[in-house]
Amino acid sequence: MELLSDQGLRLDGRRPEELRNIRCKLGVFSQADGSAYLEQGNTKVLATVYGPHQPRGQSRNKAPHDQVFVNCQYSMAVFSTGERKRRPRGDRKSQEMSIHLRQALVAAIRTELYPRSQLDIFVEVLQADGGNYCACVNAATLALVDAGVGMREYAVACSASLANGEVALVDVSHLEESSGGSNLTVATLPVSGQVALMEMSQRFHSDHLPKVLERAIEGCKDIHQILDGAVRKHVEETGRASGWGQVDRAGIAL
Amino acid sequence: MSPSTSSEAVEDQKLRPFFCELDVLSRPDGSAIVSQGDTTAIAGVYGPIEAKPNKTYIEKAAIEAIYRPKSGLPCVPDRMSESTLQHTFEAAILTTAHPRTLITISIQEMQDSGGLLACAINAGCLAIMNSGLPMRFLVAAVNCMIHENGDIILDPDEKQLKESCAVMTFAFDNVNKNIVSSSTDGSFSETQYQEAILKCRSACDEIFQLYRDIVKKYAPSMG
Amino acid sequence: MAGVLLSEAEKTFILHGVQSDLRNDGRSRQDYRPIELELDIVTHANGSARVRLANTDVLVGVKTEIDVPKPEKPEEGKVEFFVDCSANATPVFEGKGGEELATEISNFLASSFASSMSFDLKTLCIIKGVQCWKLYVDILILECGGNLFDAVSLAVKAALHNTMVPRVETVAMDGGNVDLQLSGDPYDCWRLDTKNMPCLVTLSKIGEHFIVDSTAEEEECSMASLVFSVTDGGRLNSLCKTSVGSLHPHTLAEALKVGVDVGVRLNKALDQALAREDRRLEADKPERFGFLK
Amino acid sequence: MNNETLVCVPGQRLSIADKSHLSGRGTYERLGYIYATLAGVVKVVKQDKASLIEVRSSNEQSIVPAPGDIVTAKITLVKQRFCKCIIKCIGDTVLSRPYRGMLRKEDVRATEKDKVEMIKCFRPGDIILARVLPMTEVHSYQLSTAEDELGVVLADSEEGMSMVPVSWTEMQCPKTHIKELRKVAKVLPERLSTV
Amino acid sequence: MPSDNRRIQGPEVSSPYCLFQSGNKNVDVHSGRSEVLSSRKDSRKFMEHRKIYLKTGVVSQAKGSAYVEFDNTKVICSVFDPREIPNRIEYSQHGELFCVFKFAPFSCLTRRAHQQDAQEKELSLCLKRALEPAVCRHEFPNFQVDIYVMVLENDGGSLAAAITCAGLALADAHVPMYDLVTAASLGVTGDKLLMDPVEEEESLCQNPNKENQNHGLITVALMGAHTQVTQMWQTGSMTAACVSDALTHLVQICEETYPIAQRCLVKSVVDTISKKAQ
Amino acid sequence: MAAQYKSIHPVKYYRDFLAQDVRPDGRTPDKTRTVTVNANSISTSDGSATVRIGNTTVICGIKAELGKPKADEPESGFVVPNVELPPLCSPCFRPGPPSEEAQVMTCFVAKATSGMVDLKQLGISLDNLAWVLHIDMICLDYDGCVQDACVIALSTALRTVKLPKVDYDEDTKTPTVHLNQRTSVDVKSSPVSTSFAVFDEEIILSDPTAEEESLSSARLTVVTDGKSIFSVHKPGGSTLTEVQLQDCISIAKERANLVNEMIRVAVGSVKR
Repeated sequence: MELLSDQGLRLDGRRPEELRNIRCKLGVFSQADGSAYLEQGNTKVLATVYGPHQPRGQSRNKAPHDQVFVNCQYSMAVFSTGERKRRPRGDRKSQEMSIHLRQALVAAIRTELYPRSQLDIFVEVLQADGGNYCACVNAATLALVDAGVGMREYAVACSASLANGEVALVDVSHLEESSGGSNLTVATLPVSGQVALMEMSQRFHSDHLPKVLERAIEGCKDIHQILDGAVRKHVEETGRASGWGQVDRAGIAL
Repeated sequence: MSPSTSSEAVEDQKLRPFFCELDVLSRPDGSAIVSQGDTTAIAGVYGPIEAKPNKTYIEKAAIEAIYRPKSGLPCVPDRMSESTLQHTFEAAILTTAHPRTLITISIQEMQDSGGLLACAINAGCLAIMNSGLPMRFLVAAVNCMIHENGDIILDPDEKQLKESCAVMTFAFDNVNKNIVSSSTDGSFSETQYQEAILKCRSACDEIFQLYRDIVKKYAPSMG
Repeated sequence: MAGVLLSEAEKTFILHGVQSDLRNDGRSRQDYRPIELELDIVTHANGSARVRLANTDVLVGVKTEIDVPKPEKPEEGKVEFFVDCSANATPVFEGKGGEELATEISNFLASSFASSMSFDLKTLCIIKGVQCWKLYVDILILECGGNLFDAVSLAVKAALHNTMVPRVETVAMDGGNVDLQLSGDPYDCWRLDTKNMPCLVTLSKIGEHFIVDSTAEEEECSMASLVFSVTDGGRLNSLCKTSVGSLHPHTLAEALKVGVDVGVRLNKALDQALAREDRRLEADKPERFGFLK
Repeated sequence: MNNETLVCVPGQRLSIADKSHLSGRGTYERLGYIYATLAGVVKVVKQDKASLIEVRSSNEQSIVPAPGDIVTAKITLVKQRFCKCIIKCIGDTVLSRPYRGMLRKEDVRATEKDKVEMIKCFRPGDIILARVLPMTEVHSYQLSTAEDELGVVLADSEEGMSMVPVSWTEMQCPKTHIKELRKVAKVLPERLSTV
Repeated sequence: MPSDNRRIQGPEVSSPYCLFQSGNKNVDVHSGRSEVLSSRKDSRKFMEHRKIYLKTGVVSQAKGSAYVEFDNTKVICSVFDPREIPNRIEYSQHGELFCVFKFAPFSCLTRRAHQQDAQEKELSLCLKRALEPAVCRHEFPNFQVDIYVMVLENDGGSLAAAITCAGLALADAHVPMYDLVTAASLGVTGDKLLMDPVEEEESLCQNPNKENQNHGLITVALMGAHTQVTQMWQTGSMTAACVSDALTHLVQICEETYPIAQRCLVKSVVDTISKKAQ
Repeated sequence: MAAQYKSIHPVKYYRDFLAQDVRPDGRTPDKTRTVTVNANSISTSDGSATVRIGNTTVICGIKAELGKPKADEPESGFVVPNVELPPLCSPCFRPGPPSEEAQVMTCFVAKATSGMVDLKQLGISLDNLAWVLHIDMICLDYDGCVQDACVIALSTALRTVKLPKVDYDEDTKTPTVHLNQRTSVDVKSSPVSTSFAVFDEEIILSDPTAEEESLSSARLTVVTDGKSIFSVHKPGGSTLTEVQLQDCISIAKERANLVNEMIRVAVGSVKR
């Protein structure tokens, strides 16, 4: 399948350097210390943060004495994919995702601020349409901000791939992911320009790699702008009073 | 390293050629590979190490045997071999010398063409010797079968086993030559059983002699 | 849910509130908290619904699959309820922590829908003894703010209402081999009959009174709670005591009346809300809110 | 069996609860009456003004150690600061499922607490009598031997012989006459007959 | 599904032979209905419970145990000393009950798997909830009492039998209890109520044949001395009036079986005392 | 008070008794416990038996099902024996997959009883259909020698099995079962297992209880029908001389004859 038409448009009509539509909201849940919901195209992700709190269960022994123990869990709703998943978590892919998530977030969190404690970050993919990892990192960052956890800066992730052997595409959708070609996922700290995690699904020719990487990092910077805007708006709004009110649509009243 | 051999000819009353090498693995505290004919097993001994709280005995070491089949996961019959191995080694090792610890003996099947349990016991015993753990006695195991015509054949190979009506494995200690373990398959009479014990006992002397040769050979390197 | 710790004084305060029919959030004993409902928000599912009952948040997706019927029930399709307690709700649910609660809810749902009068599995049959539809009703619990059972059942009924089962045609049938053909039009679907499907009502006994829709704090104070599965017509499909504590038979009989009464009203309210939501979705490009609202 | 033995089962109403009838072990009070919680025999214990209604279980009761109980325990592990043990009996009740216990250095003796050396007080395998302290951790009982009657009651020497106490800090092997150090319990005559 | 390498395995697929019966191939569940509506196969009255046989102290290794027979329904239960609750750090005021309800593989018409299935998990929970109110749980904080129930043969009413059995086993283990628990089940089909239905009647009660017909099963557990319902579990579909009617009948039957349980326990106490006296 | 001493020093407690040549339960070292056999106790199974050896109780139920034969043995059926040691039988077991001990026991019982049924008589249609006998032995009370009880229960239960007649239609590939025409399974041998425990490396205790098993230094199980021996299983432990072995074998043979007679009576008493 051609990933890029002659007109230079992608399968979903985007230009190569164009991100999917990102919509997000902070503070969707009230019981968690921090929570966020993020849509990146059709990929929809929820993230919650609990803590920092006293280490619980088995992580009591794992918790280091000089920094916070960051505990991540990646989970997918069984109906999130085209084919129904048998288990929401516990499979190899999910466990790998949890570890990668942790790596990217630990780089951004000021772990030294909360020694001998634990921070739980749970992400739940409600709908998967490519770039699940990126959406999760971005949502988790927002949830951390919402929880008021001290961070060096945002951790932002973005993916990129190569079309027609030359053009780098940013923010790869599921259709593009599955129609061959290699994908590059990168989690960055965009302000300082550091890369926290980089992963490739297949090999890239070394000539193409810098180009693709650059496109992904550019994407991260763009996403950073969007997230930052959302955070500012949220902070403004929470200044006003809010409750669980606002029941205007389809509310059931007994 | 040249392997030690027994007689070349495989006759009914002779054991198959016995090869052995010690110190074949670098990670365990003691290890041995033993092949009897084509049957080969490799054994490694770890320990004594700290035992998990629920497996600790106050007055003795806990012995754990792990048996790994050639391929796949261990299944029900393998658990039975494992239990025989564990209790045999538990009798052989002087467990009271290392109280509250755990000693693990891991045995990997390499090839089974008859008499694997005997081969595994012998490999395990040599590996324990190699690890330098104090022992009550040595054990040597011999496999034999009862042919359809009633003959008793020592250490049969795969081909001979097809004509067997019963297979037995015995392990003896080297102090009193008493029976440490006995494991049988198929049906037989009491006299056949006694005859088999006698034959295997005399054959085990040969194995103890081989043990001695091996130790002699490795003695300089063991320091 | 998430580690509610109440002192004795706080418990007494809640108890007194219930006694004087003025609970600490201003409701009376038989009032529900506001409920938000949105249909069709998961595109990968054949039907979906999200229900937010104050702080309790439940997302349900229904997926259909073609399967072989059970040999002892060749004329019936299959339904499977799967509950996933997401760690998002409370860290206790991390890993396998929520499994016990999940099995309790899914088992109760299964027995609530077991009667053929509520959900006739024969409608899911494609070819008797050969092929049938299997419905996976997957429930994702995202936040627990009390009264989980009721919220889950509302979401399940709404999602089943929203479910579109594709029409299939059987083509060749020679030598026992069956070829199924899905209709070419993705909108050529039929809907399930949800009229007699039940809703769950949980009654919690605090002091001498029963209350509906208890908050997490109130659940802590409750000595005994009962879950009723009530249909539109006021029939009981299932009933179970779900907490520690025992009840006198008279109290139980009284609770029965209250439960059925509330259940009928809840079903009515849900039906109205579903109709409203259906009208909204029929519009040209209905807005999807999801969690952005 | 004599006629005075009154057998009861859980939930059985035993008597009215008032000033002269008090609810004792194995019973509870509900709405002005005393009921049994155990299957066993009713015992009425006369106190100065009232009678205490108790139920004695016909067999070993299912109990867990409570603070203040005297327990019999076996030492499993001796460390510098504490030793671990498993509790085998609570009072006279033999447990079929033992519980874990811990004895800290500070609780070994009542005097000169800071001079205690654990290894000079206990060895793995020793049988001790100890008192249960209030629970601080969920799964481990804190024990104390800081009383004259508490400490090691049975110990084997290196030879495997049962040793005889010779002083409050020493026990002697009857075979080799080697003395070993222990925190010895002053066994009361009545207890002596029990173990 | 990963294969179970801890058991000896048969072929991957094997099916019960009852499915391929000759003759009446589709056994109609409703065929027996008209018969049931007039009289029951075992010639019991509609409100009559089957004969109950109770025995305590059947498992020598357990702290307490009991065996219950409702004619062909046979249930055994054992109870063990309190033990530490695994993976628990918080201090809990009340001890817990850990119930496992299991059908033996050969106990039902079709073979049951070795692993606990969803139904068994549900019944375990029901059992736990039925027993909790009766046990003085504050007497063993932070600990759990293990209760294992195995149904050896299921001919209806296995949950009720299990609750009665477990209640007795707890008392036999000398776990402090507020009261004994007895339970009974009842089947509803149309306007007929069947006390203590057998397996065949149970399956009849689960399948309605006409619209708007009451059908289903109810199990009630009762603490007899205080007339407190500790568990009520209903399935099927019926009107509230029908449920409360059934409740009245069930409470009455539970009250009738209560003395049987008491007698059984008294006998076991007397036996132990006289054995000790010897 | 004896209970406390026993709890603290079980080995010494036993030594004191055995010095008087008697065991705590009143038996002499070579005495076995009473065996009771009850056939066909479970009506939902195709064959069943309950066996008690002293306190030890094992219930065995056989469920027959239909399955496809293995490709390399197209004419044979299956016998699937499994021993279960559920947590209810002893405080030593936890719920979950079978413990190591249960697996070893399953394997032992399977080996000891492997010759009892000719698998070929369980075949129905070549390569298409065969009987699968699921034999589940559940221990209800674990007080030593569970494997012996399992073998006896299996042997008894197998003799009560009545399989219905099955016709297999090759064309439609469907079997038809005739429930009222039933035949017994032909059982070829009658093995009986007897276990021994070695205490303090010298005293042999016949038919040990669970406590004696746990204190023993070695264990031995002999499976015989009174004439032939099917297994002499001694998995390690302290050593035995041949004379000691022979003594055990003769005790086992004597007991086998006795038990087989009991099985015959129990099976015979089942109403037909």
